[in-house]
Amino acid sequence: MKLQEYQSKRIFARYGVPIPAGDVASTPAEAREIAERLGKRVVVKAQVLVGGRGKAGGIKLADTPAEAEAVARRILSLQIKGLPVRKVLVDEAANIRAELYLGLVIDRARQRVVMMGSSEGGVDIEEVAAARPEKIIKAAIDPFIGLRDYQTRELALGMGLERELIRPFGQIARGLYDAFIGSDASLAEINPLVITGDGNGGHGDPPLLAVDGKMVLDDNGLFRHPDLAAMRDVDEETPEEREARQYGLSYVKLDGNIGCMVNGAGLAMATMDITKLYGGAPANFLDIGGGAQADRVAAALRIILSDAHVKAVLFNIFGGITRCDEVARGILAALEQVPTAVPMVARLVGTNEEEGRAILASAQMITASTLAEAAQKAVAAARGSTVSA
Amino acid sequence: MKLQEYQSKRIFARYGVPIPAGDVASTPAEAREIAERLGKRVVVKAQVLVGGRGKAGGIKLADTPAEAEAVARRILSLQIKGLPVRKVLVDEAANIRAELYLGLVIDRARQRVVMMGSSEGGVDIEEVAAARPEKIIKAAIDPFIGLRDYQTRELALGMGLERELIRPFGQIARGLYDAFIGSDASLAEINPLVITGDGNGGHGDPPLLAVDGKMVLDDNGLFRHPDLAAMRDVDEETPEEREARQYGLSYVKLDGNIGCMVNGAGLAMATMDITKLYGGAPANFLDIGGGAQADRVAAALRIILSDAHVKAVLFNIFGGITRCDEVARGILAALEQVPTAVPMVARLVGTNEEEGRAILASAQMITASTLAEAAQKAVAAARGSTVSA
Amino acid sequence: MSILVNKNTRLVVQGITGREGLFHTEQMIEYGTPVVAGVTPGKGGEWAAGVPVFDTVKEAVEARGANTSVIFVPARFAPDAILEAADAGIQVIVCITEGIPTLDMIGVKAYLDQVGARLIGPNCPGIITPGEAKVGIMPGHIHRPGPVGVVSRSGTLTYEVVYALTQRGIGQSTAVGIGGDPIIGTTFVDALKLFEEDPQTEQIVLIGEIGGTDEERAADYLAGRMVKPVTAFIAGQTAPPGKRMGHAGAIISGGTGTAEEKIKALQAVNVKVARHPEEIAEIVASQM
Amino acid sequence: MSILVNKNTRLVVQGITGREGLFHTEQMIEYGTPVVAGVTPGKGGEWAAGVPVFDTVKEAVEARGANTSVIFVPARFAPDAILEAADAGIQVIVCITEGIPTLDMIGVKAYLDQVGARLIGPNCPGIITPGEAKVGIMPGHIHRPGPVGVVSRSGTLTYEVVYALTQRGIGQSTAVGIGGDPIIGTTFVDALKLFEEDPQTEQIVLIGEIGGTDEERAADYLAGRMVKPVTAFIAGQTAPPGKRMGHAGAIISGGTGTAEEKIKALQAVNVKVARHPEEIAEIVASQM
Repeated sequence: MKLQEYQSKRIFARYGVPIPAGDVASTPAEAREIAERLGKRVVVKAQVLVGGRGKAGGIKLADTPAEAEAVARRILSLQIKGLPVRKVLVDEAANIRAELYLGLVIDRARQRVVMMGSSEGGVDIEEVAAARPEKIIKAAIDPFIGLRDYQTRELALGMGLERELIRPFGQIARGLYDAFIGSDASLAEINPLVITGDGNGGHGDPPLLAVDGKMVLDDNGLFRHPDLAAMRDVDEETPEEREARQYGLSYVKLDGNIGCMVNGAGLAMATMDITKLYGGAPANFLDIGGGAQADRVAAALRIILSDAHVKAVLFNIFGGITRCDEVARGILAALEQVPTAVPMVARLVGTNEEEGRAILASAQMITASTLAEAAQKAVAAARGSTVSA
Repeated sequence: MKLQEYQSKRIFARYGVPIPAGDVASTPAEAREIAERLGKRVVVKAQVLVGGRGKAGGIKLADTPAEAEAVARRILSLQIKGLPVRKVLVDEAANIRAELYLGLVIDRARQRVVMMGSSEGGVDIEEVAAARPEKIIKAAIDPFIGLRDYQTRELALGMGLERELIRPFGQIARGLYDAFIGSDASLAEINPLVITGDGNGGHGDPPLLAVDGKMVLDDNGLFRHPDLAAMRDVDEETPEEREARQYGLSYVKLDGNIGCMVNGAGLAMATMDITKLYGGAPANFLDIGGGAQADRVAAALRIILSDAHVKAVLFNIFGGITRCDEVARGILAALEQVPTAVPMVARLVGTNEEEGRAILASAQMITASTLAEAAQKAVAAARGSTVSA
Repeated sequence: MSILVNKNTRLVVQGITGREGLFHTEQMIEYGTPVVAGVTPGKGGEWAAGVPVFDTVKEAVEARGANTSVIFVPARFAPDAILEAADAGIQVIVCITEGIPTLDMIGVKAYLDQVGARLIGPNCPGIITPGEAKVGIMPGHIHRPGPVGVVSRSGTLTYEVVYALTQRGIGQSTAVGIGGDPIIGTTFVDALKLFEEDPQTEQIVLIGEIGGTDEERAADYLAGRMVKPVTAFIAGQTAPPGKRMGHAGAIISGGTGTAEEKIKALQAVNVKVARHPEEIAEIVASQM
Repeated sequence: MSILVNKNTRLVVQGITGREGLFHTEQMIEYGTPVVAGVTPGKGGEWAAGVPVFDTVKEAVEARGANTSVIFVPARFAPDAILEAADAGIQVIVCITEGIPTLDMIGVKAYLDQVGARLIGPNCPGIITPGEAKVGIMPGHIHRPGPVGVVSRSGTLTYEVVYALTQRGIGQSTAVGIGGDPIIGTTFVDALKLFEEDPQTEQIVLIGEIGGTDEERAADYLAGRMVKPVTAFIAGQTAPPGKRMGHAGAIISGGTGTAEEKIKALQAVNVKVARHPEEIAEIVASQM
């Protein structure tokens, strides 16, 4: 689950990471009030769960409350990568001397949480990693002894920080780590982590400030954090994805026109891939999971059919725990609720496959015995329906 | 640092371990008030940092507030193993069906915290360990993964607990462990852990209740726990031990008549031992520590001489970090403050030994070059002064 | 021969009295797996699916000589179940449970490495050595004994491949589902090592998917080392970046973990990569 | 030969700019110890006692090839210092610091066992190989090279014994203070193993004290195994139970850890136990 910038930064602040004074606004008027309260130059930032806000015009400075209001109005009317901007963060503009990067990720190969720091902050860290890997300093964190002070010192020195910044950097690194562990995160980033003013906090500012923040939480850990689970932003998901999640389905919308319903994530991806291999394009990833009951299957089909681009549906069920007859019943139930002319190809193999096929016999489905055959028939059906449309 | 029963139990309760309702009283009137407030049969328990309270008459039941007052008056007038009883704990009397033992210790050989449980509670666990070791079930706790639920289940089953008690036992075990770790303890014991009433909490009581509790804290961990450090009971120490602690000296009073001042704990023990080997008896253990300055040495000598039983003093200094001349200056300083006729034997070897001896030349000390010689001279001096007294 | 499980397996089922645990215990017994005990805290002394239930794994090991465990307990209790099995001396621990928090698994894996126990999964279908033991949830009847070792991050996709192999008359030495989570107990490299040492295994099928770099590390390991032919398939060529495709570990993030990279890495070390699942069986057959 | 430290030691002093660290660095250099670096966070780039100071041990290892560390930092920072040395690849870590919380040390020790680094101490005087390297706070001049290995839980008591040996003309291969805390990195058994394997060491002196069972485990280890004669002394025969005698680990608790038990255990495996420190040298001399 991705968190918005303002949510991420609030969590960081709870763990002692200094962030700019600021607040979140849903209307231009609110943005103005916040700017008035701050009484300083502010930055107004679109809160959307995609990258590239800056280039899309989603981040603007404002010298006065009136300007903040105007800027907020403009930003709140934007769509960034297809997502409407519903909130802006109005932060006190930082006095930026230099920009660093500090992040925590799960390193799957090392099976460790890894802290990464770079003196090249404020830009896409993946670009830095690709172009100048020596600029990224890493520290793998032992799960039992945790992040150690010497590791943050090594990071700070590796990043070339001045001596006076080593201690505040260490405190921020520890705060970020504690926030990561305490939230069951899978990603936590401060980018940029800003060296302020003349770098020693001469204006009463902290010498280092987390100007932008990003967190991704491990969905599997959310049961421990009801407060964080409540932060889920509906805008992160399409309505279909949200409905799918409520039914325990894994669903990702794609751009093609062949709807796929499969049991198992790997097989679902393979089914998408083979569709493409035979010249089609999958409309979605959809895993109905193991042992799916008829109602879940029906929900899955409704979601698939709600996509107007879908010109054919491909059912690929390899029965194991999942019983083919149960899936067939779910399909029939959905078709009763959502009558459709979209052609359907069914391939049911494994547990109770005979019963499943028998149930579907009434539904005028195209059948197939191998996956390759099923994919080819689905691609053909999608073309056919395109023609007949 | 040892904690009183009431302090230990309050800490346990903070970590979710059920304890009897009750409070601590310094006067019989306070005890009465607590009994009135509880409105039930109570038990009045002497709060002293030694074992064997029960046999010494330090634990009594009282059916009425008046009786509680009378009982408290009697207990508050006791001395138990030489320690005056200054406080009593007035607890609601528990409905006891059976008594268990549950404790946590540091197992030095395994280098682990070890949890021990026994169905034979309410008695000295060391006696159980000696007589019926199979009655003690142990679980070594990995420092990184901590106490696990399966370990507490294994303990409960090994102790023969009824099925319904496994879960409440597990919660208490976890609470005790969290209290132990959270307090930097070196010992935490519930003895007895009582199975109440009919064992399923039918009267609204918890099914298991920590009726007595004991904690010993790691002095080295107290810097993390100022709240716990403030619990130190002055009665734990003699005035001399307290003064010694304030000067950073390790001092333990003993029963003999030869005062010993040594640098280093092992050497101090060896010095005590050799005194005994040659027919004497050490009056104390005293380690002035490494690099002791004159004022610390002077305090050490004052403490030794404050014991009226001391008939001779043996200085055994092996200079390394500790400089013999500094020690000698401390001795002279103390002698100026506390003039004494007690004979003194000085053995100074190592760093600046010549200077040290020269400084002490004015003080009419008996000198020795080997430890054996020094001990023999001290024993003789103690005898001589006994004769002349 | 085979790897990890066989007819000498003495299986204890953790979470045997749960709905899934009970169903699959029956299935495993029906397949002929030597299931010797179950564990459900609080239900010791009962029986389930015809096997005795204990309160702890330790008791199951002591009373019934269990040497392998399969875990069906809910995600929030699964880390404890894995550690319990390891502390009881179980050497092969198969965790079917899906949804264990990643940070929990990092700690569990580090502890297992310390005590030297092997974990398969979590979030995996388990292990089957056809004709000997089925320790997991795969449909047993689609397998048959033979010379092909199968290792996969996926469940039903593996069944698909096994089914295609069996339909061509090609049996399997052992099929191992290593699981779809970011942190898993046994990686491709670990499984490849075991198959390389197993005399029964003549060919190996590796079924990967997007996310992580486990396939790339497998390719590094294979480079110039393996003597047995390896055929691979990577699912997720059409998966968009930044979206989790069902499995917690199936996500292209920061531009890494794409199917293209993995396919390239494997092809670079002479692994044949199939274009779709059924083609795997064709390639394997051509190499028999 | 010798054990643990010698002329190939390249020592880094952690906490070099503190009062104690600086004083003893000078003393160690004066003795001829190859001190190559110091570490004090925030003082990298400075010099102390004529050696370069770094911010991290890693830098000291990379820049100066340090292979051994001695730690003088305050108790609350010492666990971090030990772990830092281990993570930087230091193989022999000597921690002089007294007063580290026991629970911290349990974690530190478990981690060191995992990564395979050796710790001496904490709360110890260090190690000296006479004539080659002094890594600690013992007075160097009382030692001389020779055939006797000394291992002790104590500080000044060890000096006393070494002094008596040297006065009789008997030198030491290496003298190791393993420390007076309840949880220590290197035990008597560990040190005995090293001395047994060291060709220079012909006899061993073991100086124990009350508390714990390390001496009993040493006796178990010695039973029928050691070929070199061992002479022991146990301090604390007159210590009362339940009272901590200076060292955090020197306490008779629950009736165990008494000097009598330890002496009995050692005598049972033919270790000669001296009645007082100076007698050790007599016994050793008689066995030359």
